[in-house]
Amino acid sequence: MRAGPDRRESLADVVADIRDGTRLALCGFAITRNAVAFAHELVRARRHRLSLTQVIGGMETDLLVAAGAVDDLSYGGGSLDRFGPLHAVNRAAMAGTLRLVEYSALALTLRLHAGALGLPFIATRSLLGSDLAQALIAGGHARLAEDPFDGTPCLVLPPLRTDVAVVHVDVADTAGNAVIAGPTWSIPETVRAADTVIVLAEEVVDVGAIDPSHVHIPAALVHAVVAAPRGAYPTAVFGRYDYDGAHLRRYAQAAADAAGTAAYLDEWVFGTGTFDAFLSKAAA
Amino acid sequence: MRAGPDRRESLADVVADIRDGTRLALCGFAITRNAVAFAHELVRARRHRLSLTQVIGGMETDLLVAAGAVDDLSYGGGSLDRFGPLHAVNRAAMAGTLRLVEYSALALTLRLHAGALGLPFIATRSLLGSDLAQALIAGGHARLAEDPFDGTPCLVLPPLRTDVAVVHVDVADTAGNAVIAGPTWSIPETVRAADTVIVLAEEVVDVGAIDPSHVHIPAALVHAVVAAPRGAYPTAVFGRYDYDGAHLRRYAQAAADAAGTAAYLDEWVFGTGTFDAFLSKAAA
Amino acid sequence: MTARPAWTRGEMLAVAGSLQVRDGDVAIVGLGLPQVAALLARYTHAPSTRLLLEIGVFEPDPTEPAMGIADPRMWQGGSSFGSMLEILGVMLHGRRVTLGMLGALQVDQWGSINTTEVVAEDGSRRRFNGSGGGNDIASHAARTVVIMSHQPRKFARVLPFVTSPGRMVRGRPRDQFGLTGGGTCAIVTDRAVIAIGPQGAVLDSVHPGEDPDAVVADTPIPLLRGAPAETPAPTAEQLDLIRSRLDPHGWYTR
Amino acid sequence: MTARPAWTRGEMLAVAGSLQVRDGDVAIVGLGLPQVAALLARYTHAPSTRLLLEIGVFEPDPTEPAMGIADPRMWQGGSSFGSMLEILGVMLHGRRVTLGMLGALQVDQWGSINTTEVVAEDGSRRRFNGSGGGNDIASHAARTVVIMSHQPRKFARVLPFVTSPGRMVRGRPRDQFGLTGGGTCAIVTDRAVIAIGPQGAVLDSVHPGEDPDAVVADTPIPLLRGAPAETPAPTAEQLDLIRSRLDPHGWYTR
Repeated sequence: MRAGPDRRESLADVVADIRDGTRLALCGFAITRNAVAFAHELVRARRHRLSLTQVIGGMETDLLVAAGAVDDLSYGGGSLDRFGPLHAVNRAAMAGTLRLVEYSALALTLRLHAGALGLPFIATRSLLGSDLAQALIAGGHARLAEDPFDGTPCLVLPPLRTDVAVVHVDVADTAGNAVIAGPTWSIPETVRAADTVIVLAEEVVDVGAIDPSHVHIPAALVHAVVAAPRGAYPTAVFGRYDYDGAHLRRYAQAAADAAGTAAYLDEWVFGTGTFDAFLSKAAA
Repeated sequence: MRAGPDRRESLADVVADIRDGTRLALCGFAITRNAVAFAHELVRARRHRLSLTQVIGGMETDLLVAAGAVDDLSYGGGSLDRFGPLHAVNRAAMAGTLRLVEYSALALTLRLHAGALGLPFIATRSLLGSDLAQALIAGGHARLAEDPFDGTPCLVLPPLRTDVAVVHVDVADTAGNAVIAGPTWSIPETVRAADTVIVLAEEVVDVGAIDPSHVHIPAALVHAVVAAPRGAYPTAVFGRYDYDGAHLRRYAQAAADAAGTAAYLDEWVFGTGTFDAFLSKAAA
Repeated sequence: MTARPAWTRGEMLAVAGSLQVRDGDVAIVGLGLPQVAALLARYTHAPSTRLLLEIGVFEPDPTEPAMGIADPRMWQGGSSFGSMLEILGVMLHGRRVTLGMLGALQVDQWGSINTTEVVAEDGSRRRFNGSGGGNDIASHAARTVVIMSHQPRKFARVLPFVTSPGRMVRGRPRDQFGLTGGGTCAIVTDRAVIAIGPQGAVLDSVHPGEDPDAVVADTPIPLLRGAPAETPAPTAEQLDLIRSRLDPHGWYTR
Repeated sequence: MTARPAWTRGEMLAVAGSLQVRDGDVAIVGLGLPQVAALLARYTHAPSTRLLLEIGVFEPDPTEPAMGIADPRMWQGGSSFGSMLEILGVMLHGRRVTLGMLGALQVDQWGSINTTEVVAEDGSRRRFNGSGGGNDIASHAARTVVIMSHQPRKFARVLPFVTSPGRMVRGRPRDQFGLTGGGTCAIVTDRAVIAIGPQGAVLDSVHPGEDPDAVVADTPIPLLRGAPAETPAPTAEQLDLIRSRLDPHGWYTR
């Protein structure tokens, strides 16, 4: 095995490369494996007009929307599980400052899958008859069609690609081969549908240290590897650390109104300055 | 973790359940990971009129066709790599005793993927302009279509499902969770597109012995687990045993004409009676 | 006078929900009470039920209560881990799922589900969590069971938003839309079990101590009262499982 | 009189093929000489080439010669292992592959490839291995290079079977069919390099010691002779790599 290119970068460097208006995809799911370190850095860099795609929204999603970084969000729903809804997302959508494009979880995953595979489009029997389908068709994001072989009705969706996908993994080698423990929800499709993939890893190891049969994200797709130990805190990483229920509850309570949200961002994101400082403050 | 159902069966039992006319999918690729033990048993059981699907044909394919077990074969091509072509397949196709439906490797994989996912159909830009497409369209296996979003031409394929898929894996637990080392080509799509999955395994282990993050075929899809150590011989199993070049060459030479093929089957399949006896004879 | 029951409304709901599970079901369950009900079924009358979680877990066997689908506690003991495309795609869209169990913000008389937004009496809208895998499950599972608390505002003749289709949508049978699953077959609440059949909603059973007429009065959708049975009361075994193992903190059932 | 060259025709073919690889290419290679040529490029002028094998291997780094794509020797040192859908789907159909290198039974003047069946002079047909990933590679790679021995019967104005499309098919430019890749840009043989451009086949270079007119005479397709260059002769380094590492038994190059 060859050493492969060294794709390690700092969090600051990868965030510096993300411009206003970027089509960004995130890979967290509710209260698990959120790229919180990345979201904090992006909020501090005051990026705007992001077009966000995420199959199931979570804390990272809500933080970016809370900070006013996001113009539109394509998602399949989201929450903080029992800790609460995505208050910032819901409030911005109601206020009209966030354009929501809503799918079922599978339908959005299929759009990303089609984007990943370069399929011209993809057909499904999800969403049929629902108001989700009505809204997607009205927005040009889906069409009713007939199965060309048996004439039955179905829904066709265009492929979806994004500029950058950010994913928090367990282990990555310096070339970008990445491993995820536990379930992977729509991470495979989300990263494969992006032009640029940024991997945040609990552990960064040498090339050769990962069994090539266990790789979830091949290095050929990865553009940057960022060491981010505990970078998903306060969300959980399976087998490594639990979510911090007290902090999630604190966030969910703060995010219930605009003033509380601003105060949370001031105290915990802007006020900490770095993710390490955030971790220290949260542990205090 | 619960013990899970015990799905272990003997090779004779699983073959007894396969009837004439079964839509069978195989998972070998040229000279690697062929279910040779299964193919031998099926030949000895004198099954007929099988409808075979295999993304890349190999020795198992040629053996079944050589024995007259197969009426039609949907494949994306195949060979014994440098040891030779699939003589029996080519000869039967030329003689008209085997109906061939030919795809590219990706196009057939996509049909199986659509079958696995229950998609109404799947669209691709492979095959366009080729005589493969012409033949598939004429046979009702594909249609030209327009991308409903941008009007560009593409090919649409119906989903493909089979009755039974047989796959040779490295390790399976008694419930059917199975692991494959090395590349997996179209095995994931082939097994997921089958109503019944039969796993032949080099090693059968207790439930709990396999890391659930490393499972390639979940037990929920599997109907039978058969212990088949060296069951892919004379083809290779990555990390376990090499192909036997001398035996593959012997087969390829014998299969070059009908008489040699019959003699090979008599000596090595019918004459051995069991796969263990075949292995002993081959090792002698 | 009725004696104070020996169980909570939430416990009754979990038990009534669990009775909808048939042994051998391949079941996808949503966040919350559906998780408790499905696990309860597996530990009692339906031991060969295979549970799936949309996040990518096959056959979890959790030993601790979880805060939702994304809580790794819920994945413990999983037979294998995979992707959402594996669960919602191969298993569900591929028609291998016999039962979906979902929560709901609101339902209509055909079992269509709203989890997207509600409209208050003053016309203001309030957004909720959206579909997740809910629409997919209701679209493709052979049977879908809705599990929710029994509040009049949770029933609506016309939903403000149809997130997930029931047996009829916009006055048309679901199969006319191309949907593959059977649709909602039951709405299980903490007061009753409402069956959804070809003729619409039927009061199938009321829970011990409930008056059918009172239930109908608090269910503002077309609902055939008929002669409902009494839902079997929770057994000591069921209550013990809920209290000692499935929901010891009472997050869902108290 | 020409001095006997210090290399075989197969070695010359491998070297000429390798020169088609540009540093940074993401390349899918077929069985046989394409494997040797691509690895040779990576070990010489194109070290950052990323190789992919349709069977599901990323960036193999084999230390032994292999009998084909399905020979596990060819997968050794792979950076990661995945599926065919990952290689031919995500990487290739998803337009991330810049170069495909394929063998051919026959080609036409637009670089279309036949690997399915040939028709003998007596009209009898003979079947070969079919497409495998060949059609997919020729359909979607930004550039496709054909590598084959130079025999007149391997060139045909009208192929008996178009397995994989070239720059034009049935008289129409490939993009009219919806194909995404650029199509065949070169046919590299053991005598010459034939470029396929908008005007068709052009004799781009002849290998050392070859007479352009003789090459044209043995290439029965429309072929613009022009003033071909001489293909660079194999270097000592290239020959040493082929003989000591890539093809020590001479399976492909002797």
